[in-house]
Amino acid sequence: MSIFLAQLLTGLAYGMLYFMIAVGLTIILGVMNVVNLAHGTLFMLGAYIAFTFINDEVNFWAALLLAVLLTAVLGLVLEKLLIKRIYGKELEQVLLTFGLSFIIADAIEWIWGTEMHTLPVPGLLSGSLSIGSTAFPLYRLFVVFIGCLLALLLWYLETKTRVGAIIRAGVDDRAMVSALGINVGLVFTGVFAFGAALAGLSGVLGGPLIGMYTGMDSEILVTSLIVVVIGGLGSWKGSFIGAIAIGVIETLGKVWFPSLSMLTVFLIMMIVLIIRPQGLFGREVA
Amino acid sequence: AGCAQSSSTSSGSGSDKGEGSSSSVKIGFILSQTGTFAPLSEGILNGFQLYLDQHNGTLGGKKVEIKVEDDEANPQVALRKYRQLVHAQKVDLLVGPISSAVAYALRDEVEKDKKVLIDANAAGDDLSWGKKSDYVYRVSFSNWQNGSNAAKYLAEQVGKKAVILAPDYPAGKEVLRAFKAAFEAAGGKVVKEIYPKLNTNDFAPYLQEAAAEKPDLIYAFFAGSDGIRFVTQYKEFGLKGKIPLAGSLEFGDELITQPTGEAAEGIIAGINYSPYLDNELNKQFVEAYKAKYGKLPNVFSVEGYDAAAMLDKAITEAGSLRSENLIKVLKGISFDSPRGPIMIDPATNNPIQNFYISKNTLKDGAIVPEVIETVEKVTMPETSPFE
Amino acid sequence: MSLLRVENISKSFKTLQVLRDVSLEVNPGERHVIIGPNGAGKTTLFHCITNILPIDSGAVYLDGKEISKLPAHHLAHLGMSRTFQKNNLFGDLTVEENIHLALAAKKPYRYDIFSPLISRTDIRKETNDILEQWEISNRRHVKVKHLSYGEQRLLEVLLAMASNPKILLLDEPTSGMSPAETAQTSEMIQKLPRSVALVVVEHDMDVVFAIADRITVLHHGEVILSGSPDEVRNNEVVKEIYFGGGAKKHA
Amino acid sequence: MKKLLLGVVLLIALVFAMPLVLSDFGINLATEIYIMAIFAMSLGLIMGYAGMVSLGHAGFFGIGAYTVAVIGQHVANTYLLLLLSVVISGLIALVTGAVFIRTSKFYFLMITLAFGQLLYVLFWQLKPWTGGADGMSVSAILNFGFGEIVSPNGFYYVMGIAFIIFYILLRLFVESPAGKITKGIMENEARMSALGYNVRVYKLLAYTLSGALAGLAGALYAYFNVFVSPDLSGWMFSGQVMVMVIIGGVGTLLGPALGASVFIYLQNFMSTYTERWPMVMGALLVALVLAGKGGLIHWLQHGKSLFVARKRTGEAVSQQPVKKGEAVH
Amino acid sequence: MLELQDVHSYYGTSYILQGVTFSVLKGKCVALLGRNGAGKTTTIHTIAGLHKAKRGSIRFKNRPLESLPPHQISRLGIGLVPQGRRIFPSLTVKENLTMPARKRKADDGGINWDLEKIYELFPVLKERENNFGTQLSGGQQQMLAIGRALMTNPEFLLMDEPSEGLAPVIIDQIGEIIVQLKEAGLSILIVEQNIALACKAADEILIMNKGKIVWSGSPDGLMANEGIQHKYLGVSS
Ligand SMILES: Nc1ncnc2c1ncn2[C@@H]1O[C@H](COP(=O)(O)OP(=O)(O)OP(=O)(O)O)[C@@H](O)[C@H]1O
Ligand SMILES: Nc1ncnc2c1ncn2[C@@H]1O[C@H](COP(=O)(O)OP(=O)(O)OP(=O)(O)O)[C@@H](O)[C@H]1O
Ligand SMILES: [Mg+2]
Ligand SMILES: [Mg+2]
Repeated sequence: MSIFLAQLLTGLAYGMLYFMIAVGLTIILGVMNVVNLAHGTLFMLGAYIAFTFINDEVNFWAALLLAVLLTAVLGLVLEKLLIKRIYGKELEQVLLTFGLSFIIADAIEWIWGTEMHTLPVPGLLSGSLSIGSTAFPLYRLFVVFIGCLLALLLWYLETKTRVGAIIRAGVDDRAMVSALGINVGLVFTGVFAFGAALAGLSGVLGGPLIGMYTGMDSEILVTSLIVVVIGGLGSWKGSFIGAIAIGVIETLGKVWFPSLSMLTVFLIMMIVLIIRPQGLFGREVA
Repeated sequence: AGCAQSSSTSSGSGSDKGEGSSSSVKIGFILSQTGTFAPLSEGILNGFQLYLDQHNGTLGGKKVEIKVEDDEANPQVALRKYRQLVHAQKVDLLVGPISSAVAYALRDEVEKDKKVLIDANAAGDDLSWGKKSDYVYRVSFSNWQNGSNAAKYLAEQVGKKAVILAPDYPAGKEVLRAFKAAFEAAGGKVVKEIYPKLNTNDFAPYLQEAAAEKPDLIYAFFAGSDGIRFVTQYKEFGLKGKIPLAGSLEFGDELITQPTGEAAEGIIAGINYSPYLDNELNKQFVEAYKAKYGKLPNVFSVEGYDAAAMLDKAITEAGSLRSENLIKVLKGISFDSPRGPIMIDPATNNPIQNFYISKNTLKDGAIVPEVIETVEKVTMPETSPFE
Repeated sequence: MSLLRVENISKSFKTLQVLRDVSLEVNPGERHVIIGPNGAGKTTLFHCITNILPIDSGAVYLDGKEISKLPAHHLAHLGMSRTFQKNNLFGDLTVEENIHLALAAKKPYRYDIFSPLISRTDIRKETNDILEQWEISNRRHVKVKHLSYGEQRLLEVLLAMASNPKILLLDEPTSGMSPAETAQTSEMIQKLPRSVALVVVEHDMDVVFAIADRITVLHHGEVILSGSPDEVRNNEVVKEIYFGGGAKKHA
Repeated sequence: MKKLLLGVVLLIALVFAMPLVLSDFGINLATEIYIMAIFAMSLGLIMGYAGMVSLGHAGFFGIGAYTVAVIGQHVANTYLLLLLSVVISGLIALVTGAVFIRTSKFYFLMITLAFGQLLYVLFWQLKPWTGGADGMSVSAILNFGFGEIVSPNGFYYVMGIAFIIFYILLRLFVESPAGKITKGIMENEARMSALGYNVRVYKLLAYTLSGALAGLAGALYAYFNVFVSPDLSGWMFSGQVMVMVIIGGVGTLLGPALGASVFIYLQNFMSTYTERWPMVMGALLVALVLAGKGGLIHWLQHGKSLFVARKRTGEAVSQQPVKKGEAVH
Repeated sequence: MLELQDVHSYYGTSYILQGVTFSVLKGKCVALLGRNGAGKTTTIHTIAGLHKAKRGSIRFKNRPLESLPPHQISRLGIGLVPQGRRIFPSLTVKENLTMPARKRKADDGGINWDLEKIYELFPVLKERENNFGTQLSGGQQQMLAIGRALMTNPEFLLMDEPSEGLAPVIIDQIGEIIVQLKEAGLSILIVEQNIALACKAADEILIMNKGKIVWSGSPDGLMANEGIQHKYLGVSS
């Protein structure tokens, strides 16, 4: 029993990690309708930036802040220079962001080399909680906490501010929104930068768990895409619930159907889409 | 400082005049420079280049020109790159791949084209058994060697009841089957085998499952980022210090112990190389490597270094670049390596080499694999014992 | 026997009931106009008849055959065709290609995957006939998205007509048209052969009274009146809920 | 029709002229490019003419390749093996497509990704038959009844001719009623169904054709490469072929073929010149998007139209349609 | 208040506005009539900044608008009710209204539009406030589009065919609303196909044909001039 509970908790924490990884993409893809294939690379970049600062004896939290800031700035620049030219053109987005991910990933390899690294768990959180006979690392509880915080933040932005509505309207009909007196360009730039910052943030927070290595970007990307799709485009709530579901099912699946573990997430996605072609919480397309 | 190096000619100018003339040798590398295998490729290239630097950019007295191609760890791409190197660039011989799948794909082609391939990393057992080729010589090690060497020591000194883990792919299965056979032959018992998928982010459920068996030890084979995560999470979930962890040579290698740091302490690994090995050649090698690249060499750097050393000797002895002459010399060739004496076993085309049972200890903040025992001349059986 | 029979259909969106027991009969060749305030449920009624929206209860019969559960593409083959309130065309294709697509729907070779569509003489001829009949031959190679609004509305009707339907449902064919185009369209609708029955939703009273044989008034999802144009024109309730002062000139 | 004929003649001339200028290796690469071009055209068909963007198309390629590799151990007849590849991959496309076409756009992309991954894992796990992750050698030998084809030139002509044949077949499909109707469905599905078309039948038809053709490309590839491994069905490969289609030009047939040749060529040679090839490749992709003509084939067409326009006297260059920055409907 | 001086504009190479000049005075309503494709919407878009003029000057309260982006033009106090409504399908009715909401800037005693006032004006919108924009009937969407423009509390309203698809009784209402708005101090430029409505609401009528203003005068003048009606508006007697 206790081992089952421990695994449930593990799954929950893992799901939250999924949510954190995917949340930036959820916003950019689901809400802004931009396919950002560079998401995984921005994730990776966040981790590497923090790594550099931490190696220079900067405190973990300060490094986190700096990494988030820098990825946000990069997101801002990318949007201003490139992304803004291709709103609404999905295939161009695929090509452009794919190209960007190549460039950024290779730059990372150039700057930081090919060796693998990890980020240290910040001292405060390096202990573990003992639950019955097993131990549960504090840092994972912290990830759960941050995941919830992010969800809360998104909920606030969506319901208590106009930003959510502006973005959705901007995707529907950009020109009309600007004719109503809203600087859509600015909002979109901001949102893209926010999405990039979230990618960077999850990179730093995921660093101690996943590590950093060449080629990780595509794994992160696929994972995030799956989370977004299962949840349903345009619904971060869907991503939240979808991510947790994946985390729990995958964790239990590792124990119950070990031979399927290569496929678990794909199977979950397939089943969800067969039953609900627009994802769990996706809006039906008009 | 520790940048990847350029892939162009190794030294000076004028190496391209007189192509195919016997005064120079063109070597094609097929490596995985992008993706998870990138650090391995970098190590191999660095080691090879270092050897060239130390020998005037020559092997067997011939100026060396190297061409490096990225196979993206994909046999299909590798085959295309192979054709390019052999048919368009007309390389004399090949040093290659990281991935065993790529090695198996190349194997038929080199047979057909009669090109010598020095296998600098791919560890698939069958390359020495069922798919052995006269044109493929492994300078690194095989999965069988990696899995079996520490088993006897572990069964006798650590415990009889083991849970074993490895990723669910051919190398993982091959290492564990070798371990299991040797471990049980030495009186141990494997009570559970666990195969997580390759690139598992979260080992927690597996660790919980393994711990539930209450084994005397856990033996694992995880390379790359999987290895780092496994070792870190082993500690995080409170298993470190509770159940002894042992593993294949990866667990004693810089590539993993450096990033994991203290979490890797106490792991017993059967390694074939460490920068701390106490021999003269190694000391020189480590010095030179550090001077050139600003970091410690790892097992892959040595593979590259040895590939060059072996070719140097082979070309000298063969006195020609013709494959027929080279393969005569390569069979049974022996040379000294920073990891100890090496001899290519003519029965398997696989190196006979020493392995070292070592325990990771923390010294001045760095993990050092302290050698406990040397297993001399680990030799692959001539045919597969598993059929 | 009536051609189209709508029997007591109801439709709700969640808690909002949009159609309540709506019944309707259309005879062959009849010009039947449906009017009613905005949001009365006219478009919804069209969607329900053509099974774009599933109905909650009731039934729809065409030629005595129940069609309420048939997929949209079957209806076209049974002789029912419609236009949409919002233009619903193939913007990136030319006028000619739009008409080709509409015509091919009933051709036996519509599943052919080898011989080029434009090598079919019948479809070329029929397309030419349509283009000439409506005097738009000079626009045949223009991409539809570059047509003016009025021309697009016209094409919308032509596509629906192309399959030679027995009954044609038009949803606000003249909305957004200038008086000139409206008059033309109204004329065109009147010129349609009597072999086609029409059900038209329209807010322009000139058009309504010019074409209607019979008018049904829908209000809050209910039929409040169905009768001759004169009956409707003089009905006090209709005046109040629908015509307002704007209908003075018709009254 | 005349245009098709002219195009085909040009293609034939190209295929037969190339060996005159190419080195041995060039011929080899061109052979591979023909196969990839067939594959890219098969994906281009559903992407550009049916609006279905698949990220699992390598799945069918893998099915075709493994059919030749696995069944080819017992069956020697080339015709039979090719037929089997087409039939098996077509059938699988038919069955899975019936489910997948319920989803649209991005969801379709992702469900096909899962499909490709499923096959990838299948080939990986069925080690006794497929050799697992280590892959397997192909023992079947290409023989159309005129003797075994083993020489690079032999392969070159076989694949070149296959490419032309399938280009013609696809061209015919695109111009056929079914092809035109499928394109109409891509533009406006609801309207097509109101016009009386059974929309799902056409989508499924296109998907099945495309899957079968991808399977055939895979089968040819197995003969050519004499080695197959699960990577043939991996999403990376699916992604690559998708990139080929996009850089070549969506909505055309030769575009994807052109994209395939450029992509393969770059992939092959870029790493020779620079270790930083991913960066160069990335920059090229970004530049292509910024240049904003939507695919290489349009550059060719643009070049051609400039040329033609210059030759015509006095006439103004044809009006470019104005592109509105509208969101997709 | 609003002044257009010799405005020319193009779509690609097609020459649409061919020198448009007119002005709208404060508190007045001007109606722009003309056939389909005459260039009315283009005029509106050019003022709102959604389409850039090639040549000519557009001034609002003596400030040039030509080089401003649409959102800044809107913020100067110009509201838009576009042709075809352009309701945001991903927003609910309520969000469609609150998203662009802005407080009134000018302190001229005019109405300060807010959600409540809009609901008062169009009660049906309140009933549907949680429906998505495009789940409304055509006419309801038109009301929403008007409400949405009012929520930006403009001083000047551009209305492009506000009566399209509305029932006669509602068209009457729209006419009354326009009069009300005018009384509240708004200036209005309205494009219409419904001549009756235009004449009822407007102080001045402009007729556009092929990108040029070909006639201007009072509503009564237009009503009296059947020739003009027939020639440019295609009204048959
Ligand atoms: N998908 C939907 N979800 C919820 N409510 C809807 C939906 N579609 C329509 N409605 C509501 O149903 C009612 C009837 O709408 P319908 O479009 O049928 O009206 P209509 O009679 O065609 O009006 P109009 O003349 O303005 O076009 C309206 O109140 C509308 O808000
Ligand atoms: N995006 C565009 N690209 C090319 N031509 C266009 C575009 N938009 C409009 N046009 C053309 O410009 C001309 C004027 O269009 P506009 O929309 O201004 O007319 P309008 O007077 O508003 O007509 P309506 O009464 O039909 O709304 C028309 O001939 C139209 O075809
Ligand atoms: Mg309606
Ligand atoms: Mg207009």
